[in-house]
Amino acid sequence: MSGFVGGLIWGLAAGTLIAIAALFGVWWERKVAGRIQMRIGPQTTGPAGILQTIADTLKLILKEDITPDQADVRVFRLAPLVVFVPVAMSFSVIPFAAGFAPLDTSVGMLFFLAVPALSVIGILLGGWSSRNTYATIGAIRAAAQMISYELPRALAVLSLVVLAGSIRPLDVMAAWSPWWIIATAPGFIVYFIASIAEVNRGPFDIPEAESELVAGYFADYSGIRWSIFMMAEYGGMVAASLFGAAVFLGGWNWLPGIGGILVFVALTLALVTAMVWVKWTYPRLRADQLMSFAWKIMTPAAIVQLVVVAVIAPWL
Amino acid sequence: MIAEFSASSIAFWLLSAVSIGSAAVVVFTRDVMRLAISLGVFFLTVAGWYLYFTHAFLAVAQVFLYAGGVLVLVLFAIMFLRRSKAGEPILESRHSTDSVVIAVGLGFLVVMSLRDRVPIALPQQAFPTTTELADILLGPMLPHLAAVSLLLLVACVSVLVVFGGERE
Amino acid sequence: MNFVLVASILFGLGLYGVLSRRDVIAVLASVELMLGAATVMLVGLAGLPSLSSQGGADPGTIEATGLLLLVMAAAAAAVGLALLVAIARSTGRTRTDELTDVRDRP
Amino acid sequence: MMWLADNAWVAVALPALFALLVALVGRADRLVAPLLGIGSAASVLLSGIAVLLTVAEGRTPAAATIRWLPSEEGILAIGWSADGLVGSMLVVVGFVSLMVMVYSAGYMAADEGRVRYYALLSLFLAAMSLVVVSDGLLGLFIGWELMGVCSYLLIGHWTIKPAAAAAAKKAFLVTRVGDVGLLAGIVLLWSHAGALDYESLAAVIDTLSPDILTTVALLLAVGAIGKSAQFPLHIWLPDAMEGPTPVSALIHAATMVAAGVFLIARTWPIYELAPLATYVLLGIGVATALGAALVACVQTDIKRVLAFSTISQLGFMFAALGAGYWGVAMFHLVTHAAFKSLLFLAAGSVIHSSGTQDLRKMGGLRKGMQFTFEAWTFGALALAGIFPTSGFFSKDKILYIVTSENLPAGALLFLTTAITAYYVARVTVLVFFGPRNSRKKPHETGLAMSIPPLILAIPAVGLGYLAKPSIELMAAEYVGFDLPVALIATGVALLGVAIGVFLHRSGPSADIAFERRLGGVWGWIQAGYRLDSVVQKSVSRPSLGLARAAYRHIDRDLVDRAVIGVGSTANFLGERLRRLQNGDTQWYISMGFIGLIVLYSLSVSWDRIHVWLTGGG
Repeated sequence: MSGFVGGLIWGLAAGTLIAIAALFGVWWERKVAGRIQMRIGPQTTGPAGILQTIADTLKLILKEDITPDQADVRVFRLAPLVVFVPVAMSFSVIPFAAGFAPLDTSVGMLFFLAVPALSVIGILLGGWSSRNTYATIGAIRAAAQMISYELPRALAVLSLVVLAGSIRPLDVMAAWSPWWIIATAPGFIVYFIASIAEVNRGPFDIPEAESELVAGYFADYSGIRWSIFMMAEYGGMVAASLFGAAVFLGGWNWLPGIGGILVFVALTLALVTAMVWVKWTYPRLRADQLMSFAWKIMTPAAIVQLVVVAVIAPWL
Repeated sequence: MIAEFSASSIAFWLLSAVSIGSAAVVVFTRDVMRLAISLGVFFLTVAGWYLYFTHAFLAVAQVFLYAGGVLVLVLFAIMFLRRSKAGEPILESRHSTDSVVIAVGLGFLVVMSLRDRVPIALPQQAFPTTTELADILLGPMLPHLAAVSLLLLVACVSVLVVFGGERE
Repeated sequence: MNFVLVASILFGLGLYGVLSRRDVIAVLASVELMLGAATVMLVGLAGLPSLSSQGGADPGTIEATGLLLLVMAAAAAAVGLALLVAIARSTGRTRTDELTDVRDRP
Repeated sequence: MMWLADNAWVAVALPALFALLVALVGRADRLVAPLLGIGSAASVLLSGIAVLLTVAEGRTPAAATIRWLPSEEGILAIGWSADGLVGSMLVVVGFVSLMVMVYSAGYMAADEGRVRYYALLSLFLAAMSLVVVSDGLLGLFIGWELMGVCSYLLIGHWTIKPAAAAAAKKAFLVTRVGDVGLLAGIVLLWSHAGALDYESLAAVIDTLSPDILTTVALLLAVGAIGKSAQFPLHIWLPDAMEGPTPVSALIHAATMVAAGVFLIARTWPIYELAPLATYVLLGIGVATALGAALVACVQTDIKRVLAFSTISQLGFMFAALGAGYWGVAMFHLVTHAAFKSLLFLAAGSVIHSSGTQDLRKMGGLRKGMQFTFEAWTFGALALAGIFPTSGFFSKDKILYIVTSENLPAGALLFLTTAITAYYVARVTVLVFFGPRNSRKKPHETGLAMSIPPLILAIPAVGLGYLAKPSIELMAAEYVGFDLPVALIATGVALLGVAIGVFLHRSGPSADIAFERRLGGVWGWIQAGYRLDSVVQKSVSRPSLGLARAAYRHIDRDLVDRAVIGVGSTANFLGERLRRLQNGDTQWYISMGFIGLIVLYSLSVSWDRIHVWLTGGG
């Protein structure tokens, strides 16, 4: 019991850490996006513009906290937290290093899948309480999308569970072998795409498409509350990358000691970069394309992956 | 009864307070959003109860299914039903004494029927591993699992059927 | 006091909500309360040594049973919500005192 | 021929087949139905002749039994057997029916229900043959009932006549009373003897107690009395004259009504051991003979005269049975069948010709109906018992045996003989002599209708000389010729004829004079001693009253009220309970949970409640 409370504290601590990670993520995205668009990106604030995000954050904190006149005030204020806290909590089960996860629970893999799902509620609450048609539609779209992509994502992760014979992330890491990369390659791709959809990033960002819905469910948010939404998005991106890099790609298993940690960070960074790359390269999907992609391609693929893994598991 | 002051008892009192509180809000609130949020809190406390009974897997499943699934559906339903009603989201109740009597009576019956059976303290239980769980679900309880799976499938199909009328 | 009382209170609250709420959504939410309370009661009681000579049911079995219960209840809730939305869409009524179609028309 | 004798069942099967054929193809041509009817009659006749010839050769025709219904008490079997008695009966039935069929070809030529008529006649023949050739009481009873049905249907042949319908119903119901007795006797016999065929019965009959035998004999006699129209169950026969006259000739004069006599003759071993039953038979026979003869004297309807005459003559037969000589009874049956069917057929011609059945409207028919008159005369002489016709011989034997058995009874029968001669003379004079009372010119009614009576006149006159061989053929005790009895009987009969001719020489005026002088007694006798109304008062009305009371008090007050009460109670409760169904789901749930709480509380505290209820016991 106390372990669980401790894990919660650890998770929240990790949450504060991911604020920093998010700061880095935003900067990194700007730089990568700039490169993709054949420009330099932020460069004036600090060396290579590294302080740009901090400046932005300061600006956002200092901006007026606008609450729409019609809004359901309490729900409106609660919503960003409901989105952010689960994302922060999901960090707590990630195996950061050999034998160490902030919250070492026997159901960690499921925890990582289940807890971020709570964000949907926050998104719905936020979109609804804004009393704004765009926001509401965005919220509903986001919820539908997230629920739909949760399924292939969970199935993809389950193939790892099947291979390791445990839901404890550290057990999975211990059982990990390089062959898994080949065996679970399709599952990893499914996981990667679904993770992008989970955090509503392009090309799956139709819920918050500026050109259609202004900004979707957080159209009416501003200042610090808006930045919490953004933090949740970047946090989710980083968390998914960390988790994927760890359990799918082996993380620190490649090298012992500190070297392994470095490999883990490098893999995570690569995944984050890949996400940024995808976002700035591919056009946005329509809502119906998005759904049919989830249900007609991703889910079957994940199921096939799961079956294949179940069959070949004894030899791995 | 004097409860031991321990982490376990703190968790118990906290869970009791939060779950009863959120349930009361669900039952008495006039605000539909508050109802939804309280329902979510209630679902989470149920997950907490499972943890309290050392069933972590159940707790995660509860979070996954209810907090992440059913609650979203409830919110969807609220949005569907309230779409036309632009005004204040107000829920009405017709609080009446007979409902109170029935509810209290039934609760009392439950408590009275169990009062001799339940010890005060919970025994420390072994922490079941997921392998064990899988063994049970795919072993002795396989028929149950199959039945529930079938039920789930039927539920899915019936939901699709019910919503199928939407297409014009 | 123990969890039996808490679960009973939760169940009673849910029942009261089912009986007194006028909005079908709220009624359904109250039903969820009852379901949750019942499952908590079940899982809690199953682990008690007094229920069997072997000192409580096997934790794995409890968890498996509870899981199946959860799934079933969730499926029921999904169907219920779908029905509710369909009824509301076809009749435009969402209040229990409006939905009296089971009565024969005089 | 021998094959026919050994397979007596053909006498049943062929008429039945012909009945079916008539029903199926009878409409094809006008001649089909009569020809098929004649065929069925001929088959019965041929069967009978074959049997008689075989018996005369001293051989017993083959019999067979078919196991029908095996039961715990034994096997109900049905089969056929043939002997002299059976053969004689078949010959009588076949011959008379042949004549009737031929006669019907003329009589029913224009009738719309011809096909039905012939089909039923053929079916009746099959039933009668079944009664005759059956080797036991079971088959006999089946045929017996079938005859009853055919009789019922044929009496009511003219369905549009209310009187015919009523008569048919009456015949059916009254004979049913007798049939119940017969069935009871059969069941009693079965339960004690364990067999129903005559052969087995004859073997075990000595082992039965006399009381049982007497009871059985009396019950069988009830059946015979009902079928043979003996007092007091005779009341249906006069009414049965509503049917077509050939039917009256065949069924209600010659064959079916004689079945009672045949039944007793067939089961004679039982009566030999039941003297009480024979006394009853004698008493009933004498009473019926005398009473019916008296009634016949005052009837104005020619067919009713003949009907009461038939009853009276059947009384003679029963008296013979009661005296213990069944062969004599059977012989009178044979002769009676000949002359009575003759009389009926002749009467049919008369009715056909004059268009009425009322004696007072006839008269002077001798001219123009010579053949019919001659045939009638032979029949009338036979009925009156004038030497040398067959009736003289058969009646003479009956008079002799009854007189020697019981003098008063014999005296009464002598009186009856006189009365018989009187009414025969009366009818003959009224119909054929005297002034013509109807405007219709009398005429002969065609070959088909005038030949059969003439043919029947041959046996009616000549059978008397075959008394000894025929009775011996039946293996019964022969009674010789007794000169004193014959002389007295002839004298008495001639006296009766003389009185009849003298009184009625000038037409129906004598009746009127009698009626005036005798007043109420005349009407009383004419109405058959008002037995109908007695029955009406003693049986029908109480039954109806009982039924009405049952309907009023049991059906309406008890059953109906209970049923309606259940309905209205349900209605009342439903009306109250309906209010519970207000469509409010939450209300329903509340009710359900209240029920749960109550039941649970009861179950928890049941022990305490039990203690409280039983006072701590």
